[in-house]
Amino acid sequence: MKRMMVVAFVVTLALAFVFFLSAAMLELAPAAIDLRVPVSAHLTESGVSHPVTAVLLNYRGYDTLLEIAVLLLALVAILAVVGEAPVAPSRAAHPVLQTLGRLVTPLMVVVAVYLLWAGAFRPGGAFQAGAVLAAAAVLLHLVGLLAGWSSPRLRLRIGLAAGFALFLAVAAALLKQGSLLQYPPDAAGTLILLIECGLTVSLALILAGLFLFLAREEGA
Amino acid sequence: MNEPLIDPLVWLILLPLAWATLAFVLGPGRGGWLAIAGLVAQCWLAFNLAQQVSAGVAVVHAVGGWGAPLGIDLAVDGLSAAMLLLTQTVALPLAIYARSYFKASDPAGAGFWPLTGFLIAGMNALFVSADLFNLYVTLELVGLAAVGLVAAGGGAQQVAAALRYLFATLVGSGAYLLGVALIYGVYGTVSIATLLPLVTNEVPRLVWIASALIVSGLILKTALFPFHFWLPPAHGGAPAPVSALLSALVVKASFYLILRLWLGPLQSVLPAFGWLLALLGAAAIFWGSWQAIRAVKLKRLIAYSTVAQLGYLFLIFPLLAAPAALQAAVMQAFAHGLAKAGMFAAAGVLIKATGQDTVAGLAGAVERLPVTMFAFALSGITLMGLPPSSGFLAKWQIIQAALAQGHWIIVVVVLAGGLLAAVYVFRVLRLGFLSTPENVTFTPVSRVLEWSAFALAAASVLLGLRGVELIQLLGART
Amino acid sequence: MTTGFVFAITGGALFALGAAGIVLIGDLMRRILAFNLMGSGAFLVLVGLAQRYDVADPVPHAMVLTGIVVAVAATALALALVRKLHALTGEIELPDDADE
Amino acid sequence: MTLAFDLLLALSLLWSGWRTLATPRLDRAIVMFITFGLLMTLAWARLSAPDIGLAEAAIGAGLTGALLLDAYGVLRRPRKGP
Repeated sequence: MKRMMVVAFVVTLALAFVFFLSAAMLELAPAAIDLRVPVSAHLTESGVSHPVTAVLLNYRGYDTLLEIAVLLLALVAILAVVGEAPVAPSRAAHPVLQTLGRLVTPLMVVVAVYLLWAGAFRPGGAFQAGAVLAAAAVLLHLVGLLAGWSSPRLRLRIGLAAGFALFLAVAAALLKQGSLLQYPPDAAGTLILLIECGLTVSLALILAGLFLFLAREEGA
Repeated sequence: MNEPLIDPLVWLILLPLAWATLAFVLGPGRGGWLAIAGLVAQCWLAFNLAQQVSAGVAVVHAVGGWGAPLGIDLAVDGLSAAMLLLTQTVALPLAIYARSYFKASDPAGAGFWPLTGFLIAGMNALFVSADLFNLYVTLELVGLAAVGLVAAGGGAQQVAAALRYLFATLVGSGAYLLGVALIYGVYGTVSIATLLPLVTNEVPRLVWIASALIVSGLILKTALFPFHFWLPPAHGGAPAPVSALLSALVVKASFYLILRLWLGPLQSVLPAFGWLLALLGAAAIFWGSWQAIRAVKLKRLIAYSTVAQLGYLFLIFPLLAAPAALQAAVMQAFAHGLAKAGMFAAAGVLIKATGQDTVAGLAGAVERLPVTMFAFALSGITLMGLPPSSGFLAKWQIIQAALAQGHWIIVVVVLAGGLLAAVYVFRVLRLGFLSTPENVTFTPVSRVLEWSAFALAAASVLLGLRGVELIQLLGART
Repeated sequence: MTTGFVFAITGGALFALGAAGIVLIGDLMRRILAFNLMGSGAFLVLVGLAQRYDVADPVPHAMVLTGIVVAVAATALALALVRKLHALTGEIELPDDADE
Repeated sequence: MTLAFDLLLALSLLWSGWRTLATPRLDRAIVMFITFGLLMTLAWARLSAPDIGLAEAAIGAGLTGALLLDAYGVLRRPRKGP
């Protein structure tokens, strides 16, 4: 009975919220500020020609820096939570699936490299590329060609942290230009590509790690 | 204007990020000295920054050189300088404490240094950010790091507490994010400085909804009654250095953000919620104190005391017309931050020594661990608000502001809260003075632990004598 | 009604659905799903409302990309905690919180 | 015409979101959630946000879906031993 009342209360609240929110949205006047104007006005100085990449890695690159910190931090937290545990024996899948995995993986690597390169002037970039690489690793794990990871050794830890460390170092070095992450316009394209390459490797390792560090035997 | 390469504002964010990453690369449980060295430098930076702000220098840093609204601005005024100062000065003794608290192979300490580094970087970034969406990212940085610290290496109770905390913090930042999305929709910007002239007295209804979402998200993260449900298990169940960090600093971060928006871009909207927040604050004082009086476990008692002490922070909202109210809020944040860090640190010593986390198990503690019990008592003095402690100064200023505006009801709440705090503090101290039962043995505990707890507790009392500097810093709002 | 409005309103509804789910459902896996619905709802509002006159705005696009990465980080951490809780207690609901 | 498509997509999003929470079996709920992610990709395409669409497909539906299914596989098994 009490439970029913709680459910009814929450549902009513949610419906009322949606109603008022929608009504308030529909009566809205145009926004006072249109950021599309400065975004395209400074595009030539940003080092890339795709506006979203310009916002992501140049205008609001600081958000992205902190966001990579969040990702790395989540991985550290997961490692601290699961602790030491034996690695699950990788379950060998059907040979056909394994062959398929062997064939698809190089293709996914090619797609990732393309996405990374394309990010400068059209949709794509480090995140998508890293995610595709991570998906390849997950696929290899699922068909039994890649074992789950146990607690990371030094080399893997360096790989996981390298992209973020590189980004941080570039951000700090650019203080010389006058402020954090202030790219000199003529070198911006190169620096952004450098950061994106580092991020792709580390993002792939971190995203794959979110999966592979968890994919081990429970209990013990 | 600062020489950009040594701008303290930027390095307060970069430095903890750097030592957190290095500590992760070094491996589980390593990096303690690195963190302490980093925090020493950060303390110096924070003092340096506070001096600049006191001298009336406007400290703004346009990340990427673009400037708002295209880029993200970082800005420091007296309020944020004070919060930065509090964070670094509480974190440094706690880092020294934690280094001897966690044994080399302790699974609870495995991720402590990198997680703490990210936590402090997130808080520092939050205190200086002048961009609503960037603030969302810093909120997530702080929230996830705090959850990781609660869960690390723990048993079922701790993991359950961490999950409860995680959902609370995610719902909180989700509501905040939706609020920011609505603000962006209405004004086309998320920069605080750009929003300031745009949000006038006549705002669209959507801004009201956005403000309500932002404030509810943030009070959920600050654990204001009745959204405090996640705090006692998380703060009471975590290892002592983590409890201290969370209770002293993390909950203040989201409170700071409410205050920042209240005094800044949402100043024409938020004051409508003033008495509601004060009412919840008063309820928090009574409910938290009552639960602390009844608590069986020592760290539960201290965690419920945090619920109560956070209530004072919200009493100031209807009074913000007077400058004393802002001073009271910051003084209370300092008083509670130092005192609660000292108290949880002392509790960690007592638990290590007695091998149990119950209030009843403290019998004889005064005889065996006089320094630690003295630290506990000093923290207690600040929480009760006795002179000359900083807690007294904070409560005195709330009372002054309330009387000046004729709100005597707030005075009653403050005085009653002080009495209730005395009940739960003396409950612990009285047991400590009993003689040790025959069958109980005390394990010897490192001096570093005892004295770092003492330093924090003593600082909370002594700050009361140097409150003027802090008030001057706040007065320097530009 | 423009595409932007349609999806902004849908986003508001998804946010409410997810929030209600987190409050009402005890099963931790469902709560994680509900949290993701809530996040997707907020992202739709962010992009949809900014584009209510159907002109693409790259700034919220970049913000949502940031948000998606943060959401997957939070989801992975939540799943790790649920799996740890299950390994320790065999439960996938939160036990009552007791002070003993 | 496009409005009709948008409305249909919006309703599908809400329906799949609702089924994700309400369907009794967890494995179906996760599959429903992945469907939701793919529908979100369509919505991003309609909002002329191909970058988000790519990220949503790879991270939102793909990686999150894999994480959820993997967790389901573990949680379904009863715990071994005390």
